Amino acid sequence: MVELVWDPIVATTAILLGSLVAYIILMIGHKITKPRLTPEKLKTYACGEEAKPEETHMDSEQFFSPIRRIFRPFYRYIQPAHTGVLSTYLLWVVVGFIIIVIIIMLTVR
Amino acid sequence: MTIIVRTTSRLLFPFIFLFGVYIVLHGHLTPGGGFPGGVIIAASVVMLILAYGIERAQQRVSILQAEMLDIIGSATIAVIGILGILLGAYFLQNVFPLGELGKLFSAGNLALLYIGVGLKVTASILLIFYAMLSD
Amino acid sequence: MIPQAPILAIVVPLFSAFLMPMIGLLSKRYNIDRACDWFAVAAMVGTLIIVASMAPTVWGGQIIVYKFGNWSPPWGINLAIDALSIQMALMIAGLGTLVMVYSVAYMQRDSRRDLFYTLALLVITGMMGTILTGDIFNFYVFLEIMSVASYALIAFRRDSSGIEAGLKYLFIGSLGTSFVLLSIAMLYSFVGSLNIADLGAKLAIYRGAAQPVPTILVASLALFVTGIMIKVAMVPFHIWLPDAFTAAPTAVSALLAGPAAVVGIYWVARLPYLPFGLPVGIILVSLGLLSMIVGVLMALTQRDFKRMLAYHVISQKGYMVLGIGLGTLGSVLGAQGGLFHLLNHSIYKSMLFMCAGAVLYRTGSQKFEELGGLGKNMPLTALTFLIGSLAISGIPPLNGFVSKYTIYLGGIEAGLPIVTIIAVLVSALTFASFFKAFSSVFLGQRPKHLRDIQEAPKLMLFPMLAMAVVCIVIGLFPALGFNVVGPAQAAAENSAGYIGHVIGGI
Amino acid sequence: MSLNYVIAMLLITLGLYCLLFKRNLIKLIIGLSVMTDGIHLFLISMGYRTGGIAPIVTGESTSNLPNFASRAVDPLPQALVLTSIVINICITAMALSLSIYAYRHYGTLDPSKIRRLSE
Amino acid sequence: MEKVQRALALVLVIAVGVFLTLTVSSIEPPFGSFPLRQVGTEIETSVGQQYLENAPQQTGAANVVTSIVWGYRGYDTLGESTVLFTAVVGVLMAFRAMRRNE
Repeated sequence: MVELVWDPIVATTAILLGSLVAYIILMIGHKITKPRLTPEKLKTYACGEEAKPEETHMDSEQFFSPIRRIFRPFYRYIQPAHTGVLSTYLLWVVVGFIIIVIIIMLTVR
Repeated sequence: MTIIVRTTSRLLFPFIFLFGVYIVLHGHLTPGGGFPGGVIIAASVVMLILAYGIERAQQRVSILQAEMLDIIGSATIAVIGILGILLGAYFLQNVFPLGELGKLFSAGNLALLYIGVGLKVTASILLIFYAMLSD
Repeated sequence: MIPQAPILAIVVPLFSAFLMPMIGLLSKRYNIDRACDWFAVAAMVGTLIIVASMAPTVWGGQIIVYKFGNWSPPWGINLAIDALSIQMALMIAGLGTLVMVYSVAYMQRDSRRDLFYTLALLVITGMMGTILTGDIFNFYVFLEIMSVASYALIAFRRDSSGIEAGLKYLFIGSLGTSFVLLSIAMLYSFVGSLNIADLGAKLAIYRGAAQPVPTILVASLALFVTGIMIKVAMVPFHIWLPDAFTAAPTAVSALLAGPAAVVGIYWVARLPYLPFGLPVGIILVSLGLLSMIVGVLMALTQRDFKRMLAYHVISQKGYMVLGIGLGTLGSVLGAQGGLFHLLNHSIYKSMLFMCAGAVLYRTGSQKFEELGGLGKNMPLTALTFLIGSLAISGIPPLNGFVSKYTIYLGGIEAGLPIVTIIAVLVSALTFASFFKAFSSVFLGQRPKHLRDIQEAPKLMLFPMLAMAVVCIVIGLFPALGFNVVGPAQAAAENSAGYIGHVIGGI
Repeated sequence: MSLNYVIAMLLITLGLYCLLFKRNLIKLIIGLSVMTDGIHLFLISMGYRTGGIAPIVTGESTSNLPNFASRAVDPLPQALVLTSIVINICITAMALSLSIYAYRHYGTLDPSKIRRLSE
Repeated sequence: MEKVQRALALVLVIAVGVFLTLTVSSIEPPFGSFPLRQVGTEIETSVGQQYLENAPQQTGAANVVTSIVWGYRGYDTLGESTVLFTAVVGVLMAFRAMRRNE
């Protein structure tokens, strides 16, 4: 049934062909504009200051700040709840147990 | 430790040891068996540790000897289990004669397995104590 | 089939573990450096051969029943091996072998490696025992073997974080296993039997709505589900997992993320049919959805390489539990997708942990801030990590897509399109977080102190590349996977056949 | 109302209380043990037969096995508890040795201060 | 925060205790009626009774518990001694000396 909807060989071939087409387009573009790579172009600038490689690393916690903004309640309440305290974690287990009991009571009757 | 504790423990040691051996050997007839018996044997050595310190106890049973005892106990269980495959049809099958109910030499492989477990439990408890004390 | 194969599959790793301290003593006496390492690998290869020899018989439609000591099932203990068990056993043995090969190189700087391999083989023994057994108390015993060995393995290096993670896992895991023990005690007090097939046969009268289900059965089911879910690490119970996987040596993380994930999911797949047979679909679907969302959102903001991977383990296990839950709500595709996703996830998640371990082994750091630009130094590691991250995000030509796609179809088939929408969104977020990881570690500017980093050792690269090849092959030919997963799913549902084989004689 | 069962469950609840409220790793381990002992009590007492004898063939019951079988208590839970006790000892040994190292690294046994790994 | 958490924990522990107590106090048949078990409307006999009847002849051990521990359920006990072995290896691992074969 799955094979009817999606054929992996055809899909892979299509993906590879697509990448080939993209590469050809890139090559044509290079032909037209003739990019010149100079050492200055590879350096990192910020406000006119040259930055060291160690300083250019992006902050991995704020990497996707829009996502953090969309799910703000999660990051404000759920993430700090992972406090690292063992007693809290054991409490969560008991909470989960009670929830499971209630769900089973409701569904099994 | 004081002289009273040392003397008492030295006098008591053979009796407690013998009691543990009795419990192990009569596991298929009376309450007990390899696990409690092994713990009692180990406790007799632990009593020596309490009275005389760990060096004196390790003169009787060294760490290497305890490890070897552990391996011998495991090997006993393994060999009896595999004998069940070789002489019978299934792992851990009782292939020895059952004997008369209530006698010491009865119950086939149960008594032998309990001896193996007794060795293993003795060695294990001693190793745990040695490891925790030597550090 | 090799004669006595069912018991040999458990006894070979077990007795190898018993022998390992002696081999450690001997290798020290005679100065043979790597004796323990290669003995462990040999034991795993032997286990793999034994398990593989059982597979054709089981896929032929037979259920192998092995009676210990020749006592017939309701009184003695028996092993019962159907297609579901054999899928899991093959995964454990195969992935376990690769992880052992990896740890030969990874653990070479540690002292007392004989103890490490003893514990690793005991974890394998415990996993084999839990999935092959047909007795519920025996399941508890082998679960404890696996748990105690993994507590020790997590704390193997005895640094502060390892000890802390081991302690946390110990307390939460022991609470879970005592819940399982209480559940078994309640079952025995109610039914008076411990054999899974016997329990299933006697509890079958509650399967319809004919009889009101007594409270003790509800309590027993709830305790059992809680205990299993702690091992699977679904969301309210997941907290031990990130700590443990971050702090453990990476070979242990790979062992726990790949093979050890199997045990929990096996029991989740078994649970709706045997031994209880009560409906648990709603719990599975809701816990699965919660884990998917929380896991991926937590992973997005991590600063630590292995911790990010650990949160993705939670998220991906959510997919599996969700698929199996959809299966109990009437979608065969969902259940097949869940089991297939377990197969795929175990492969690529072990591989990703191995990549993280290779980076940690060469650079000594697992923080994103301290890494960067390693693609030039470690091209093969970067390539395998790329393949793994594309597979985990469900990009088409790789295996992750196949199973995720099957789960999406299962959601639609079960009449819950909202589930499919959430699953697709979580998949996109997974891709985002792996994009961050790949760009932080392998792309970008390279800090000065990482100039002279070399490629990972060959023994580490071999299992990683082998798993990458398997990922691509399953992605291109998904029928290979469905041939394993289809019978497994059918066997899980066929509780009457299981009971008939075990109780009614072979 | 079966008092043995209720007491066993109260022991389990007491262990759970100890796990959630105590601020010392050793006390947490004690709580775990108490909890498991409650389960053991439950297991043992469910096999009780009113006026039962120990499941060991001795004395005159050697010649009268059917009478023995109709009077002895359930031997299976006793075997299960024997297994479970040893497992509990193993967990306790593991937990104690990890706690010793936790004390060396952190200088405290308070679980709320052992929290370098979080979020 | 701390107070809220402790109050919640107290409520939950009491809830778990009440739930478990109610569960076991409704077990039928009650404490002391060992071989009888009631599943649905059927009265079943517990497996333990079979052991009592058959174990002395089948295994030859006077102690029926022993005949279960190593006879009928010997594989469990093998697992049990494996757990003991695991714990010993775990403790040796935890207290291994750093200087030994570095």
